[in-house]
Amino acid sequence: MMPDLGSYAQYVLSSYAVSLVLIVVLVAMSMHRARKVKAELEAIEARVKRQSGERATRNG
Amino acid sequence: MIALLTRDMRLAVRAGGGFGLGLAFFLIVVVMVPFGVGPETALLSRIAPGVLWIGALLACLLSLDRIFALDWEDGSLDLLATAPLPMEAIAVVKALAHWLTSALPLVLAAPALGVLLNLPPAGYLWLILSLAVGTPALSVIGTFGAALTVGLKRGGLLLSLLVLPLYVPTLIFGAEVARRGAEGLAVATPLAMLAGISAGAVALLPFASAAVLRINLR
Amino acid sequence: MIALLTRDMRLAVRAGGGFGLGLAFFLIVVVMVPFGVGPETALLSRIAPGVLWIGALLACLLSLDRIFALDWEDGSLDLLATAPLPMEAIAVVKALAHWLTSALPLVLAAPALGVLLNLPPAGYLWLILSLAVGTPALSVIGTFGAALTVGLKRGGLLLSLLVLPLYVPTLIFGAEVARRGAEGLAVATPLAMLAGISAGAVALLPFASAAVLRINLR
Amino acid sequence: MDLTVRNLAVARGGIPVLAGVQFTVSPGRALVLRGPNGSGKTTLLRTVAGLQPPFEGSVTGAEDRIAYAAHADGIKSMLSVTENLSFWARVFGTGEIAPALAAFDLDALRDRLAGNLSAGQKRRLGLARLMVTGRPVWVLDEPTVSLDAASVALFAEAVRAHLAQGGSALMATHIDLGLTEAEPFDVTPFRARPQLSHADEAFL
Amino acid sequence: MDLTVRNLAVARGGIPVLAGVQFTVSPGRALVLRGPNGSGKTTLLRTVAGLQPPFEGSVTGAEDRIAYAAHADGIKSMLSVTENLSFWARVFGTGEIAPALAAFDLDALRDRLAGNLSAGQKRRLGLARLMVTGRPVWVLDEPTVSLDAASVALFAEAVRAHLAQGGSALMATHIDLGLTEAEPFDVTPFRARPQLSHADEAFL
Amino acid sequence: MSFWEYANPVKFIRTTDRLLPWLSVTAVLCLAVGLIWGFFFTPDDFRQGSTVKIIYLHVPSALMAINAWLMMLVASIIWIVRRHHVSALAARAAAPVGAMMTVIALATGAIWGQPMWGTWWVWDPRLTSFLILFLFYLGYIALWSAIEDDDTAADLTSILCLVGSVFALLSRYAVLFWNQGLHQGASLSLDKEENVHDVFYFPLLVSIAGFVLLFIALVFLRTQTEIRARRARALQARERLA
Ligand code: HEM
Ligand SMILES: Nc1ncnc2c1ncn2[C@@H]1O[C@H](COP(=O)(O)OP(=O)(O)OP(=O)(O)O)[C@@H](O)[C@H]1O
Ligand SMILES: Nc1ncnc2c1ncn2[C@@H]1O[C@H](COP(=O)(O)OP(=O)(O)OP(=O)(O)O)[C@@H](O)[C@H]1O
Ligand SMILES: [Mg+2]
Ligand SMILES: [Mg+2]
Repeated sequence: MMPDLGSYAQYVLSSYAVSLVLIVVLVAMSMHRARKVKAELEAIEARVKRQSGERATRNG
Repeated sequence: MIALLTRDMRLAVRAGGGFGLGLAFFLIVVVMVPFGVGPETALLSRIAPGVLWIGALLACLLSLDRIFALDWEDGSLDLLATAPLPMEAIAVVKALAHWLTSALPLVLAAPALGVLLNLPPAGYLWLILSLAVGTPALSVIGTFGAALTVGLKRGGLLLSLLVLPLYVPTLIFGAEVARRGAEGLAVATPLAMLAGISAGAVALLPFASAAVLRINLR
Repeated sequence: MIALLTRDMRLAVRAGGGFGLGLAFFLIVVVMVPFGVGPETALLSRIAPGVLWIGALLACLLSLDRIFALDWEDGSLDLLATAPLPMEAIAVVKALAHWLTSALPLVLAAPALGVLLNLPPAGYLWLILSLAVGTPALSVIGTFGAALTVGLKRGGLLLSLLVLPLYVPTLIFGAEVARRGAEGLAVATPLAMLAGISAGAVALLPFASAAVLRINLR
Repeated sequence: MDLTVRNLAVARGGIPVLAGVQFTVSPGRALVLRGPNGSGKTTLLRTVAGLQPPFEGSVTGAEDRIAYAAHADGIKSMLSVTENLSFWARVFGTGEIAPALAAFDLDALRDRLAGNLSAGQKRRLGLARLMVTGRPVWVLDEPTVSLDAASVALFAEAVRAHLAQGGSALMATHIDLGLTEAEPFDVTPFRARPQLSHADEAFL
Repeated sequence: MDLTVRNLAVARGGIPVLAGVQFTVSPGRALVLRGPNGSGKTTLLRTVAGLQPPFEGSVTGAEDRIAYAAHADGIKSMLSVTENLSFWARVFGTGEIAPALAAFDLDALRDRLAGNLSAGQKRRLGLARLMVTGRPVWVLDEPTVSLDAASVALFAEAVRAHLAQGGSALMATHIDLGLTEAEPFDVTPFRARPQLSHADEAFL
Repeated sequence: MSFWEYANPVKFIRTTDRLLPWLSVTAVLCLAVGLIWGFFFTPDDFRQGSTVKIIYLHVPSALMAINAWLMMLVASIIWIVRRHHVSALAARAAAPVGAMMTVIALATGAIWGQPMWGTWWVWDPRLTSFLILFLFYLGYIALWSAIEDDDTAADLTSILCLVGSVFALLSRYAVLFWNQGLHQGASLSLDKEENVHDVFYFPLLVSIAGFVLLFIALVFLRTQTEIRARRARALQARERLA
């Protein structure tokens, strides 16, 4: 399965490892923050909707 | 405009930020180099032009944050903005004051420090010339950076981070002139490039600085 | 004391003066050197340990002025002086906060920058070790300098002037360790000296800083 | 020429704090803004002085006619009192600083470094600057902070003289200035209804 | 324990500005310094707070008992209101910031960055700091600058509560604080006669 | 319907929400195919041996590092000229992605340099320009994060981006003048005689496509995040005001 990388194996493998790790980290960070912010926003939106609903019933 | 220039120069002298300090910093950086890299004369004289340029650049850099920050903190900048002076003029005068108080002394002192690093004799003329041509660019670029970071509390380090990459072309051509000069090679091309960069920066960047100042003040 | 430390770290991070910027400055100084002295690998790798030490020292230096100046300007320092904290504790905490936010990141990043300057492989360990041992001295000496110049408007440049000579012994031994390490020579003596300087500075200078602060506040 | 503010809304940190403000200050008149802390007086004055753009509405008659004095009064502590003043006099192209020094009783302090003044003396210097600008509209934010009674009287006198010469003044203050001819203007009724900046609204 | 000032002379820039000052502030009492601009109130307060040495005379009962508040109130604009307050609470080893927030009506502003407060709000935060120090003697330099009438009343209330708990206060101000129980103390009669510092006299 | 409709944040979120799954799936697919093909099923180069496999990471990331900056430049200009908030936020979102691409290019290049040139780093013009580009990214990100007010930050960073681009170009020429280096020329251009051999070429193209798609997907995602964060701030502000 593994191709014969010869004496350069460590270089090829490490560059693949480094790049993939960096990409995965960036993607993970982006997705994590995206989820967090989305959840926060939804919480706020729900609260705002509830409050404006309350205000409407109180006033109306 | 002249009023602003005189005031800035006077303040630089009074507040002890004037001619002396930048110079002293330059001196110290240059003196540190042999401590850091070891005392061999041949090695030092090879790196001398570069070290002198880098030292001058760092000394310039360190005095950038006072260009606008002090005026911002005590409210003078707001008052200047409502004064009958175009923002561009303010940017130009500030850059000029910086050049006169911080950069010009470096240019004049560089040869003396060249001696400390065994700069080859052929190098002195070109060192001074390259610094004289290059430092105006350093001042206007620095003013732009200072305008960008005005109002950020202690933007000093951020300022360096923003400004240093912008300094790269000036440094490369400037040091190249000095180095080639010291080695007795032809310097016409890099000198022309250096002059071009300087002229371009002086002509255009004040507008960018003024725009950025306006944004920061609002 | 812990309250002060946490506050200072938090401020360093918030005000954008934290870990990142000193590091970025270090990186940039190191990158500038080849532009100044030319790209030959052999030359660069010879001056690498010295350049790295000088770069780390300058990056430390640039963040010194925020140690006390901000607290002075907004009156916090007066208030801290009347608080139930000995002035010595304040000096120690300030130095520690400076070391954590400014110096430690430099130590950790130095090897990566060593690559850029082709530092010989044998040098990495000694570079890190010498920086780790030496930077505490830089922080306490710097705190002393910052205490000396607190209250002088924009004492930044003056501060550099006062502090740099005090940094010389640390620099000499530190760079010597790194250089000998890179060349594969024995490093025991300079390392011991460096450790001695560091230990002495950390043990004694806070008292000097506290005394100086008391004088400056009155 | 009148300073006219029409349907002005002003914002701080992107959020409007006052809206629908309307007033006119004619030559020879003074308007004193009143309102509790945080009601938006500083923000309003900065907008009128052109230091920040209006959120809505317009300010006319302000262009290049305003001398602004705020909490921070732009005094350089390393310059003497006369040097501070004559700098501003030169920037605004007027020559004479002697009347300003006299009006704020600064003659005895002429050569003192501004950094060595007491809080009230510093403020007097900041106010003296207004007189050397030669500008007709004074926009002042809490001008009498730190001033003792005698200095407040000097200030009132200076404003009165300025108004008599056809100038006008717009100021915010919490304490009584002893300026009987000034009309009060309470900003409290103009508190902006909860509203976001236009930029923020794009995100709703 | 009383705060006692005996035959005190204070100097600024090496030159004495006040001399022969005598007063005692007992627990439960407040003293309000009055005097024209430049008469030396700030200098006197700094000396009492131990920030500068007396020129002559002595201050007793001040050691580690003083909470000082000056023109600059040591507020970090990059920290929120609660962060600012709880920092000082921790430094002084007292835990509770809630009463201080309540007393100066800062609850609504808890999480606002201090840099985004209006001038008066900032000052309220500076004053709230006094309450978290737990110190018995408050030394205040023009505490009500920029405060509106309502906030001045809050401040007076806070001082009154502090006095009722056996604390004491020493403050300088130009305006009326509405603190009926405070004794006024005019510093004008104590203006120092022209005199050199002892150090200078050594050269005569 | 004009293109500028997408400058409306809501519209942008809605559209990208629909696109994102497809984009990310194809991105992952392309990356996987390109890299696996490149790693497992290409022969070694006769000069570079197996190290040639690094090309599938190095070249795409290097390309994207530059293109990300160009994208930020365009977005900045759009913000300055037309003041569409989404473009400012997109520029902000792209910066860390671009910086990461630069780091990947630098890292893979450095690792490649060790066997090929016997050193991790030489001050070759191409490499040096990349390092400078990285510094520009750092400055840009630092400035963004240092300013609180969103619009001010957008204004300042776009001007920095404009000025920075000019100076980045200047640096490129300066660096070329300063040192003629070792690095490979651009051999990807189709009209050149000496081109990379087909066996290497096709997986490389797939991998490049993967990086491009990944970049777009990430920028979309991050822009969405910025928009949402901004919207959350706006709602909170409105709540506080109410
Ligand atoms: C840190 C170091 C390096 C950096 C920053 C770097 C940067 C770049 C860049 C920007 C490109 C894209 C050029 C273009 O298509 O216009 C590129 C392509 C390339 N690089 Fe590097 N490089 C580095 C090290 C190396 C090393 C050590 C090698 C191998 C000896 C190498 C081999 C290549 C090859 C073969 C290409 C493809 C050239 C082409 O066909 O376009 N690079 N590199
Ligand atoms: N970023 C922000 N978000 C929300 N509100 C803010 C922000 N920055 C400032 N504010 C509020 O804007 C209001 C306007 O402040 P301004 O300084 O104009 O008040 P002022 O009338 O001058 O008060 P003072 O009398 O205390 O000086 C204040 O209530 C302040 O808290
Ligand atoms: N270097 C100096 N030489 C001479 N006099 C000085 C010097 N520095 C300050 N002074 C004077 O010392 C006096 C004391 O100032 P201080 O700040 O204590 O006054 P204050 O009573 O607090 O006034 P204010 O009500 O204006 O705040 C002032 O008259 C000031 O001008
Ligand atoms: Mg106000
Ligand atoms: Mg005072």
